[in-house]
Order: sequence, then C-alpha cells, then structure tokens
Amino acid sequence: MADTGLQISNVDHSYEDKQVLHNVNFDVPDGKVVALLGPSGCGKSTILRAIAGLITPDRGRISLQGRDLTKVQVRNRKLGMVFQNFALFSHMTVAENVAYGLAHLPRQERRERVSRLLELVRLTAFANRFPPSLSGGQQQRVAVARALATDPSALLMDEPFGALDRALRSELQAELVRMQDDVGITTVMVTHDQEEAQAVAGQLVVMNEGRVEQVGSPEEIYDHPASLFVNGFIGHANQQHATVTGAGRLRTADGSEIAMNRTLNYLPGAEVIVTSRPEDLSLSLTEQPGAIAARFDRAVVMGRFLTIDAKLPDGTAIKAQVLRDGGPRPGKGDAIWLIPDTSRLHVFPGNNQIN
Amino acid sequence: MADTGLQISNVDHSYEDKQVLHNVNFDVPDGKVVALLGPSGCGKSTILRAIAGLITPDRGRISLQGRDLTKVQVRNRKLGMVFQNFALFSHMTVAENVAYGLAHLPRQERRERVSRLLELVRLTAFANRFPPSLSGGQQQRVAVARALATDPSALLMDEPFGALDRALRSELQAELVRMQDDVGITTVMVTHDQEEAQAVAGQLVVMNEGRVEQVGSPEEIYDHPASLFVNGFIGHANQQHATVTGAGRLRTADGSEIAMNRTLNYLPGAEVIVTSRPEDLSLSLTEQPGAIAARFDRAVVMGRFLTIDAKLPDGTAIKAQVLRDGGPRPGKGDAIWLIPDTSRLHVFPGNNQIN
Amino acid sequence: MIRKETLLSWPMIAFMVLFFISPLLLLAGISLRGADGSWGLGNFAAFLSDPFARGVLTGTLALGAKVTCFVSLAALPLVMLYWHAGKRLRGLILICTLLPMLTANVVRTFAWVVLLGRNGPISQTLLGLGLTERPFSLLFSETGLIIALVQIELPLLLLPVFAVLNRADRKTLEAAEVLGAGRWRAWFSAIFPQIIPAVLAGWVLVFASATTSYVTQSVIGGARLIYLPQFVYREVGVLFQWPMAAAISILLLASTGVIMLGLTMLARHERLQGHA
Amino acid sequence: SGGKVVAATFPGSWEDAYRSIVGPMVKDAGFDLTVAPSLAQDQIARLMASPGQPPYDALLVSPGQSDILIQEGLIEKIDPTRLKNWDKLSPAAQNEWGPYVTIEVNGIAYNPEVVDKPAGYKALFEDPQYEGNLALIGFGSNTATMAYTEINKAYGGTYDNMQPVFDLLEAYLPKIGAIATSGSNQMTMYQQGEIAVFMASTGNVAKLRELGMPCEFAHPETGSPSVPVAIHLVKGASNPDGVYAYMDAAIDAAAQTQLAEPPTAMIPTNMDVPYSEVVSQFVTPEQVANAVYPDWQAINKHRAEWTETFDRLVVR
Amino acid sequence: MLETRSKISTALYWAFVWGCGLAMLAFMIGPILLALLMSFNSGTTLRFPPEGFSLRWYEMLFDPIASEPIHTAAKNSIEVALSTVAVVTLITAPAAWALARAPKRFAGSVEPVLLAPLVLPSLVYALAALLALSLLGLGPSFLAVLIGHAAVFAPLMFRTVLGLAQRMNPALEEASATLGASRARTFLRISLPGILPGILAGAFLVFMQSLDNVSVTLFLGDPGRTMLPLRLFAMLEESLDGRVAAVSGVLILAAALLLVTLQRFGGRDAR
Ligand SMILES: Nc1ncnc2c1ncn2[C@@H]1O[C@H](COP(=O)(O)OP(=O)(O)OP(=O)(O)O)[C@@H](O)[C@H]1O
Ligand SMILES: Nc1ncnc2c1ncn2[C@@H]1O[C@H](COP(=O)(O)OP(=O)(O)OP(=O)(O)O)[C@@H](O)[C@H]1O
Ligand SMILES: NCCCCNCCCN
Ligand SMILES: [Mg+2]
Ligand SMILES: [Mg+2]
Repeated sequence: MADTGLQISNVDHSYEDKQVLHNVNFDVPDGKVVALLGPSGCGKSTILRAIAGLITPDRGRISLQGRDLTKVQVRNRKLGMVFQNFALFSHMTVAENVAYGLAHLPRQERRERVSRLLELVRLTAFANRFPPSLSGGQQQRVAVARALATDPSALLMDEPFGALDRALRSELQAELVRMQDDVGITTVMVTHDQEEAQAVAGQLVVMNEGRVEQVGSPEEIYDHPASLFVNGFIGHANQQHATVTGAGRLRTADGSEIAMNRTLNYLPGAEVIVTSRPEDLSLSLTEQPGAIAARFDRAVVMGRFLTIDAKLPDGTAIKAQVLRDGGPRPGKGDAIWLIPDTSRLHVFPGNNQIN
Repeated sequence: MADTGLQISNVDHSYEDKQVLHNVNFDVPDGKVVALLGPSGCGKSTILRAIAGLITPDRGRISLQGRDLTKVQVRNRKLGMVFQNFALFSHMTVAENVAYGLAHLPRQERRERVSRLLELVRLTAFANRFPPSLSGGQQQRVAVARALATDPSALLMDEPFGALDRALRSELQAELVRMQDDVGITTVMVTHDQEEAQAVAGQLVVMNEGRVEQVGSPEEIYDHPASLFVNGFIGHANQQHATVTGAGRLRTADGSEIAMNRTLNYLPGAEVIVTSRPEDLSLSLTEQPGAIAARFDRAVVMGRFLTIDAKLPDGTAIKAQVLRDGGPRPGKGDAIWLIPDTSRLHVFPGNNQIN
Repeated sequence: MIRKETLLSWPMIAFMVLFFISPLLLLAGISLRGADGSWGLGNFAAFLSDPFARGVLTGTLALGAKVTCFVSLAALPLVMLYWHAGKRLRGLILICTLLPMLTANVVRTFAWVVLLGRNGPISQTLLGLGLTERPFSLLFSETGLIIALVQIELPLLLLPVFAVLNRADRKTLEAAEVLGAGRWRAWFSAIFPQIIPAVLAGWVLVFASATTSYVTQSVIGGARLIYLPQFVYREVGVLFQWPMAAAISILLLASTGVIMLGLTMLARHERLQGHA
Repeated sequence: SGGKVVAATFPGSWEDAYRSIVGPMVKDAGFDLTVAPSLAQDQIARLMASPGQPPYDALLVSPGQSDILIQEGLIEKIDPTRLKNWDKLSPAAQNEWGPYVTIEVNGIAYNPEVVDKPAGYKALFEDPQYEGNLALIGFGSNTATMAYTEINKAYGGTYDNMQPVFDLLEAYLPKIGAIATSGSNQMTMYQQGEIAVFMASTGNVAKLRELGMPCEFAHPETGSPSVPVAIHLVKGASNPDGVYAYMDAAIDAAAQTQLAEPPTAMIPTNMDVPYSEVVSQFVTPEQVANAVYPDWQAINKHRAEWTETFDRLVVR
Repeated sequence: MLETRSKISTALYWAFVWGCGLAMLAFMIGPILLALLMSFNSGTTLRFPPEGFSLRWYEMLFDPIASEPIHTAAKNSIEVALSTVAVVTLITAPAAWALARAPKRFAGSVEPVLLAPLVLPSLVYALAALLALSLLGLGPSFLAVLIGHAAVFAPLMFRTVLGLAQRMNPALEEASATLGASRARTFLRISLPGILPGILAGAFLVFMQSLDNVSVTLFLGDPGRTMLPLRLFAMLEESLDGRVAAVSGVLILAAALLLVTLQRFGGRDAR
C-alpha cells in the first residue's frame, strides 16, 4: 500500500442501525483531485465526514500520507472542508469567517490572505456582511474560501459549486485546477455535475447505495463502465433487453438484430441488456439497416444539440442527442430510426435492473 | 396587458439601502414554466420572494391571473415554493412536512396525496424520518414534494434539483414536464443548470445585477443573445476584440481576417467584440484559411467530447469543444488552429467588458 | 469510559455531587432517624400514612401545576407579542420582564397584599363598578395566591423563551405561510416548536419555584392554606424535628423530581432536535 | 482588646438598637460586639447544626426557645457575680440561664376607629362586632400560643386539655377575619386595614402608633401573658468574658433607658430605669409584675400536637 | 366564505397578540409599578393608597448614617451574588453545552441531579450543608456561602443555557474543528456566542435569586454579616418601611441603565 495520498480502506458506517457505507475503498493520489459521484443519499457526505473525523466509522482505516487518521482528532487533521449546507458562522462577518482558521498567522498576513481569497471567490465587496444577508451562491463561496484559507493538507468539498451559475462555476473550477497545478492539494470533491467532475478531477469514484461501483479516469468510466449502474449514471444510457445469438450478435427484445464489431463474454442464449448513449445515436427519418425503429416523442434544444425523446415499440423510452441542423423535425408519434454506433454499445448481464 | 399568467412589472427592491432589483419585468404565460437564470447574487431569489409576498417590493406590480397580488397576504396567494435552503420543519417527519399544506383535505385523501408525492421524489422509505437525519439531496426532495403537494396556482422553485444527481434530476425534470403537460402549473424556476432550464422551460429569463437582460425561448437566447453578457452566460463565449473593416468583414486584434456571411450593423472602423461558442469551433493541427491560430493548453474529456483550452497569441483564453476521435492530441504549447463556423459568430459593441 | 463530549460537564457534576448530593445524603440519613432514636423509614411512613399530610403534598404539587399552567397561558400572548415586536418593543418587553425579578421577593409579595386586599385597587374597582356589593379580599385564598404566583413566576418562563426567540429561524415561518397556513397555524407549527425546549426549561423553573416559594405561600396564602415548605419550616424552626423535616423534603424532592425528569426526557425527543 | 463577641439578635430594629446602643458600651469594656441578626428559631437551628463549634457566643430568645436550648444542652447557666448590674435587675429578671433584658407584655391590639375596646379574650369570640375583624395565627407564634392557653383556661381547659379552645376556634372559624402565618404578618394586615383586632405585644402596638396608625392595647381579663427575653451564654462560647460584658451592657440602666424609647419601646428590667412615656401608655410596673407567665415546659411538651391540631382545624 | 374565515382568524390573532399581550404585560408590571409608586409615598408607612408624592424614602435610603445597615447589607449581598454568578457561569455554561451533545442516556441520568436543588427548600439545604460542614470540622465562611449559593442556583442557568444549546447547529462546531480550532477556541468563538443569551438570562436569574436568598447565607455565612433580604424582610414586616420599596426602585433604575447600555454598546447579534 502506497504511503502517500489519502487512502480509504474497507470503511463501513451505520447511522443508528442502518448501514450506509459498505466496505468503501479508494485512494486519492497525493496532490490529486478525486470526484465522488453517486445518487442522492448514497453516502458521499458520510464518507467526507468520516475522512474529516466528524464520525467514527464502524470499521476500516483512513490514512493520509501513510498516517492513520483514526486516532487523530478532527482539529489536528489539517483538512479543509466545505460543508454541503455551508455551516457558516452567522455571528461573524464574511471576512471573519474566512479568517477563522488563520488565528495562528500574524495579523497582517492574515488580512492579506483573507483578501486574496475573497477576491478569488469574487466577494471582496461583501467582506463585512454577515452570512444570513447573502444569496445562496454567495454563502457557498464564503464556505469555499474559508476551507481554502488554511492551506489544508487535504481538501474535502461537498458540492462546493452547486449553487453557482455555470460561468462562475467554471471560473472557480479553473482556479481550483490552477491551484492544484501549483500546490497540489489532495482533494475529494462531491459533485453532481459530471462535467465538473471531469473538468477538475483526474479520477472519479462512482458510488451507489453505500458501495463504490467503479474508480477510474473520466474516460475509463465513460467508455468502459463497470456496471449497468455506472453506465446509466455517468451520462445517459438507453437500455434494451436482448438475447445473445452468436459471437458478437444480439437480438433485441423488439426483434432487431445488432452486429457488434467485437466478441462478447456471453454464451449464446444469454439474456443481456444492451445500452447506447444518446450521443452515439444518429437520427434518420427513413428506415436504415441496423437502425432502431422508434416513435418520436419530443425534442429539446440543448445549445447546439437537439435531445430527442422517443419510444421503442415495446414502450421503453430512448433518448438521442443529435446536432441541431435546422432541418424538418418529426411530429409526435412519427416513426423515426436511430442508428447506433455499434462500437460504442455496452452489454451487461440481463438480470440487473437500473435503479 | 394579458389577464392570465404571472406578470412581474417594473419591480424594484432594496435591502437596507442597497438596490438589488432594478425595474424587473417579465411574464409567465398561464400554465407555462419560465426559468430564471443569472449569476450568483443577481437577485433571482429576491424575485421569487417578492412574488411569494415574503418581501414587499419598493415599486412595481405583481399579478397572477390578472389579480394584483400586492394586497394579497402570503398565505392566500396559494403558491408552492421550494426555498433555496429548503426551510423544512425539522420537528416534523418527512410525511408531515409534505402534508403540511393539506390540512384542509380529509385524512384519507391527504395520506394518499402524501404517499403519491413521496413516491414521486423517491422518498417513500423515508416518510417517518426527521429532516436533520436526511442527506442534502433527500432534504431537497422533501422541499419539492411539500411545494407540489398543495396543487398551487403557481410554483416558485429556487434551484429545486440543485443537490440531486443527474439521473434523479432528469427523472424529476421529466416528471415536472409531465405534470406541466397534464395540469400546467404556472412556474418560475431558478436554476443554474442551463440544460435543466432548456429541458423544462419554454422561456428563459436571463438576469444580471438585478436587471433582466433577455427574455426568450432557449433557442432564441442561445442563437441570438441580446448582449455580450447573455452570450457568455448561456453557454460559453470566446471573445476576441476586432475592428470592422467593411460590410461583413472584421479584423481581429491578432490580425486575422474574418468574413461573415451577413452584413453587420456597424460602421467600418467600429471597435467590436466577436464571440464564438466552443462547439462552433473545429480543431485543425495544420494551418487553415480563416482559422484562428492558437496554442494548445490542455484538453478535458467531456463524455464523447473533448474540451480544448487554448491561448490566442495575445494571451486570451479560447475554448473549443470537439468530438473525441481517439486521434493524436497536441501537447501543451503546440500550435493549433480553430476553424470558426462564421455563420454562428456574434458581434457586439467593443466597449463592453464581460463581467 | 468518559466520552469526550461530556468532559465539560464533569466540573459541574463533580461540584453538584460534592456540594449538593453529599449534604443531601446526610439529609437522607437524618430522615431515617425516628423521634425515639430508632432508625428506619418511620418518618416517611408517618407522613405518607397521614391523609392530612398527603393532602399537603398533593396540594403543593397541584399548586405547582396550576401556577405552571396559568403562567403558560399568560406567557403565550406575551411571547407572541415579543416575536412580532420590533427591536424597541422587544427591549421594552424585556425590561418589563426583568422588573418583577429586580424587585425583592418581600416587596413583590407586599404589593400583592395591597392589590388583593379589601382596600386594594381590585376590590375597590369592582366595588366602584358596582360589580360587587361589599369590599372583598382575595388574600388568604388560593385564587389570590395563584394570581400572585403567576405574576411573580412569569419571568422565569419568559426569560429562557425570549433567549431562544432571539435566535429563532424565520425561514420555516415563511415556508408555512407560503403553504397557506394562517397566522395561528404558522406560529404554532413553525415558531413554537423552536421554543419548546425553552418552554420546558421555564416549566421546570416555574414549577420548582412555585412549590418552594415559602414567603409568598405563607404571606398571601395565610395559615389556612398549607404547603410543604411551611410544613418543613415549622418542623425545622418551631418543633425542631429535623428527621421529619428531612423526610418531607426528600419526598418533595422525589415527587417533583419525577415531574422534572419527565420534562427533561421530553426535551430530548427527536422531534425537538432541530436546530437553527 | 478582649476579642470579638458574636451575639445573635432579632433582625431589624433590635439589631440596629443593639449595634448602636449596646455595641459602644461593650467596646468600652474592651470587646468588639458583632451583632448577628437572626430570627430566634434560626439561631437555634444554626446552633444545633454546628455541634461543637457554635457560631454565636450569646443568644437572644424567649422562654419558649430557652427551654429547648436547655434541653439540648446548648447553653450554660451564668455566674451572676460576674455581672455588675445583676443586682439592679428586678428579681423576676434574675434568670439563672441569663438575664432578662426586657419583658414583652401581650394582649389585644385593636383599631379604635373600627371596633370598641374588647373587654378581654372572651369578648373577641362572643361579641359580634369583632366578627370578620379578628385575626388569629397558629401555634408557631409565642404570642398566639400564650393567648390560646389563656383562652383555653377561661373556657375551662388546662395545659393537658386544650379541647375547649379548639372547640371554640372550630365554631368561630366561619366568622374569622383572617388566619395569618406570623406575628409581623398581622402587622402588615392591620396597616392595610385587612383586620382590626389581633393578639399583640405592647411593642407591636407602639410600633403601629409610631407609624401613625390608630391602635390601642387592651389587657385581657385573665391577665396579660408575658414573656421575658433573655440573653444566653452559649455552651462552648469562644469568648465568655465578652459575653458577660455584653450582658452587663444590655441590662445597664443607660442602655435600657434608650431602648425604652421608640422605635424599640422595650419594657426595662433594670429597676433604675423608669418606664418611658410610650411604654407607660400600655403598662405599669405593677401590671408587669402581676402578668401571667406561662409554663413553657408544659407548652413545649404539647406544642407539636397543638400545632398539628390547629392546622387540621383551620386548613380548608 | 373561506376568505372571511381567514380574515376573522387573522383579526383574532392580532387581537390576541396585541390585546392579550399588552394586557399580560400590564399584569406583569402592574404590581411592580404599584411598589414603585409606594416608594414615592410621602406617608410614614407603605400604607395603600399612598398619601402624596415625595422622595423622602430615597433620601432616607441614601442617608449614609440612618441607612448604614442597609448599605452594608446590600454590599454584602451583592458581593455574594456577583461571586455566585461568576462561579455558576464557569461550571454551568460548559456543562449545559456538553450535556446537550452527550448521549441521551447519560444526559438523562445526570440532568435530574443537576436540577434537584431547584425543588429542595433552601432552608433544608442550608441546614444539611451546615451539618456536613460541621462534620468536616469546618465553620461558616464566605466560601461556604458562595458554594452554597452556587449549588442551589446553578440549575437556573443550567436550564436556560440548555434550551439554547440543544438548538445549536452542530455543523458549526464541526466546521470550526475542521478549521483546526482547538476545543477551547471552538467553545469560545462558536459555541459561546450561540448560548450567550441563555447565559445572560441565567446570570440574571442567579444574581437576583442569590440576592434574594436568606437561608443559605444565614446558615453558611459569617454570622456577623447582615444580608439585604433579611434586612428588607424585617423592615417590611415590622414597619412597612418605605425604604424597602425604594431599594427596589434603585435596583430597577440600575438594571434599566445597564440594559440600555448593553443594547447600545452590546455585541452585534446578526440575524
Ligand atoms: N437579507 C438580505 N439583506 C441584505 N442583502 C441581501 C439580503 N438577501 C440578499 N441580499 C443581497 O441581494 C442580492 C441578491 O440576492 P439574491 O438572494 O436574490 O441572489 P440570487 O440571485 O438568488 O443569488 P444565488 O444564485 O447566489 O442564490 C445579493 O447581492 C445579496 O447579497
Ligand atoms: N444523521 C443521520 N442519521 C441517520 N441517517 C442519516 C444521517 N445522515 C445521513 N443519513 C442517511 O445516510 C444515507 C447517506 O447519507 P449522505 O448524507 O452520506 O448521502 P449523500 O450521498 O451525501 O447524499 P446527497 O447527495 O443527497 O447529499 C442517507 O440515506 C441518509 O438518509
Ligand atoms: N427564608 C427564610 C425565612 C425565615 C423563615 N422563618 C420561619 C418562621 C416560621 N414560623
Ligand atoms: Mg450529501
Ligand atoms: Mg438565490
């Protein structure tokens, strides 16, 4: 086991009698950012709380730079933490909140550091306001500045930019990335924004129901999801039940044949679920070989793209994302054909159900 | 003035002596969803509070279905509201929270409605828990269910899905859309997620510093931003300073010539800012006519796309989003060329500065 | 194992054990001593088997309960007024709450002797209004005693509640109003739960104070109403029967203790664990 | 100097008078007098609660309490030869357990503007004009206890048979003005016009008159029950010499002359001291000499039982 | 129809809040105003109704010779009360805070012990404590009085602080800890401001009750010390001395001044 970075090993935790973490394992390499993703209530905040020492796990070990944190008191862990609900000190001004962890510094240095951080989060003008009179996003930025102020040896951030608009969010993400490049703070960041995860984190940890489902780089996870859950959770996944008919050949529940350009680890006759991403489907208004027949539901503009909601003959919903080209759009109920990029289809055992 | 829907007319508001809303005007057509977007602290929550009657605007009129709300007490406005910080009743169980607005219903009906809503937000198993013991996203869902429970005549939602993972968020968005299709509740929804805005709202209202910058459909706003601010706020906008050299012709600050395929409302010699969206740029590793020369900084995987950060010769950052093709990627500092789709460039007066 | 979070409570616990519980144990020891020098539970048995004495015990607890109940009723509109008041009115209400406590007990009690007496303002006003034919006195009646005790103990409930109200969270009130709750319901469902721990605190203080307020009980209540403190004082100071006094005190302590224990447990219910 | 003497006195005017009048005289004798204000029953309780290390050197109580102190062995007999003023004391005041410094003469206080002068105790219960105006108190009060034993006698009872007075009280309860909890409590009631007649000492009446209240003192037909007030030497006192100096000062003619004036208006026990004008309005030395002096041993034997009976009788 | 009902209910609400609220306010201070009124009585006694207006009782109260015993008694009592408040605050505020966070069972078993003194008549406690003291061979002293008062009145502050401590958001202390603050710093900077209103309310209660207590002082204290309440009790019961009411007047004035100063210069209380 490496003696650097942050290591979470075999962590279990229960609230009262309900177990919410099951044998959680992952490492954050020294100076790197790991993003923690997972459905609401899957245990992300709980893990951060365990790392911070705010709860004591039932089992398992958490170590930082090879040092077991179990016996280290919260205040000596030298972590920066952004709480999901901010936990700002409402009887202190914004500047006092940020300065809180800097008591050991000389006055002048402390003041400089605080003003630098307030500038970073664009709150210089709000230094003397009290948190309850700030907007949601402003409060969140105070929380971020406060956590960064102490030069922590590791940073735990629970949806640190969740309340911010995209522009500010990406600025702050960029700042974070820059800081990472400069000083490299070992960071665990909970986020629901997959773009954010991909933008700032070298590694993603995908959790589900208290368990780690997959750890990997954004590309790995996107391209090679370890489970149907991960496939559907990171990006959208259209699902079709299918039966393996031969080497690299499937028949979907509605009868169409798919020829994969690779062999599959399934015996012929196996029930599988085949998934496709909306962005790997292209739209055709006429029948095409290998295309999935569907009925058009509605289309939503997403920037330059069009997200198409359609229904397969058996009623399953299917989504496609195509370039918006200004051409004619089908009406509700019209027949359309979606052509999959077969090299990007995934196949999972068929007895799973997503969610 | 139409006598239906929700109308916000000429609303000003100040906290203490700081004015935070300036002459805000927009309408929400009956039964439609309008999304309110804008930078953190621009006054979105303040508007919702004004509509709900929690604050009294200094000036202006807010009317619902033609009825002036000014004199109507908060509790008689029959609105549903999701507060940014949830404002759950911590001494009531989840089910009691949701049932709160249903006191007038018979017991049985109330119980059914509550269980239907808890199912909707996937919290059936949590009905008897108290809010402080829920995860952030679970709390948010309670807030949403509570607001929906009362069959409000209008719905005000302050980032209602901000704390939820993408999968759950899009499920709930879809539910919301379905409900809108069924019963059509006039809704104002604050969101920082532009995809969400585009997915659920027919109209977007983009605000900045207490003012409404543009009102329009997602397409209109994306394709025809009324200001440099809107252009940069909805989606990303790369900016280049340029001078108008003739009809539909510009020279950028770094000397390259751009030929627009349309006429511009600027006199030759005018200083302008020309903007391009990352998704309207394509990447070339060799020099191309009309391409923007830049130096590669880094590339980030975004699902099937690659977001490229690069620098123009004058140091300005430029972003491009291209399909991830598995081909060779440039190294940091390598020369690259970005080819704009000139039909999708926007030109704004040059004396503005974004942010 | 001593848990970390309890560490700061140990100085007080040690202090109370050393300086309160040990004298109390001594007292318990004394209470076991019979009038004839024997040891046993005789004093307790004697007290409890005497219907008159039992009546005094239950009467005392009932007095505490009645006063607590009326104090709560009187406090409710004041607490609501405080909640709605602006900064200035809040200051004024606070001063008015402190006033009764700033006045020595004997003076407060004396004021009530005047107010309740047959020449006092209450009697005279009713007489003037023709609502009564003869001057009357509420002195030496339980009604008079309760009225006086309610006024005297009211601040004990108000102070802790005001302290919490200053920190109360307005957001949930807004949520309640948006959800269509009327004024009453909004107040009782969004603000009231927040002050319940303080109300329970106040109840403990009021109940304890009303049951032990020797001076007021005897001066306003007179000799025809007897409560435990008078019983105890007499055993101590006139009859010098300390074992009996100790036994009665311990009974008072135990019976009131049970009530306080209940209130304390209530304050820790999960429902009340919300925070600002 | 000869050290500190800690002397318990009743709080209020007693305390002030002893500090200002007796204090300097003790000082002249070479001792520092510390006046410790405390009600009689509190003095005893405190003494009993600190066996072996008495907090006081001298006590000030009346025979009801003296008797208990003697039984509990808390005080000592004194050596009269050590008191210069001993011989000046009236013989009745020459108590072996400590000199009597004053005598409280008890009777009936009444408001002449409301009721006529009562002929005696019996009249209070039999004459309808006192109905609703009479206040009583329980057996916790010495004044009341003496009154009840006297009334009891008048109705044919004895110390061992108090039934007659209890029967009387029970029958009279519906007509009672008030039942107070202490003697001073009655003073307050009287001033507020709540009551017009109560069992009182001459001192009480003097005080009320000094405050401008119309108030007269009536001697009961059976004689006025009286209680002397004694200074006692506490067993194990740290400064007995000082206590003797203090006793001597308290019975000194100069001191008693001043104490006989308002606000204390004490009846002197030093035979050299004439009754002051105030005191003379109520009693003559003859009346004091012929007053009733109850048997406190007998009273204390029954006091607990009487108290209990009284409570059960009056409590609603 | 529904609107009318809601209007009536709202009207009733405000009628209750303002009507009953002000009435109760009057009820609460009426007797005190009466006592104050009596302190300006020109008569020789506190008889009601007062005979006329005068400041004679105040003059008498401030007379250094005539009222010397009152001044001494007040000084003694205030000394005890202030020291008691200090001791009680030191042990109680941390304890209430800690017990609000302690496991339910522990807190549940300890709290009754800490609250018990509220219901034991203080005379009985005083006797027991004096007996205990004598068993140890110790005599009455200032320290004994102080400890006695602290033991008897600590529950007042304990209960008022607990009410606030239970409502504090634990995340704030957690945040402080993650920022490296020591336990002491967390307590002083984060927890203390949170429970401060409870401490102030409690301090006031303790101060006033200690000032008003007779038995504990009488039994545990130096016998020569006169204490204010015993003094006032005697003055009032014996002679309805108007200075007793004047003492209240002075206390009220002092407290009002203190309160106004506190509000003016007191700590910020961001809401
Ligand atoms: N109670 C208040 N007192 C004073 N200023 C306030 C108060 N509430 C909000 N403001 C200020 O008003 C401005 C608008 O606040 P508002 O909460 O409406 O922003 P918002 O658009 O909702 O921002 P966010 O997206 O960050 O929630 C902000 O600058 C904020 O600091
Ligand atoms: N204090 C608590 N007591 C009991 N259960 C809790 C408590 N806190 C969290 N839980 C439960 O533990 C589970 C995990 O919670 P956690 O807060 O870690 O989720 P999360 O992954 O952070 O979710 P979200 O994205 O919604 O914030 C949830 O089911 C939640 O209900
Ligand atoms: N709080 C002390 C008051 C003094 C009590 N004295 C009791 C007298 C009983 N008759
Ligand atoms: Mg969470
Ligand atoms: Mg907001």
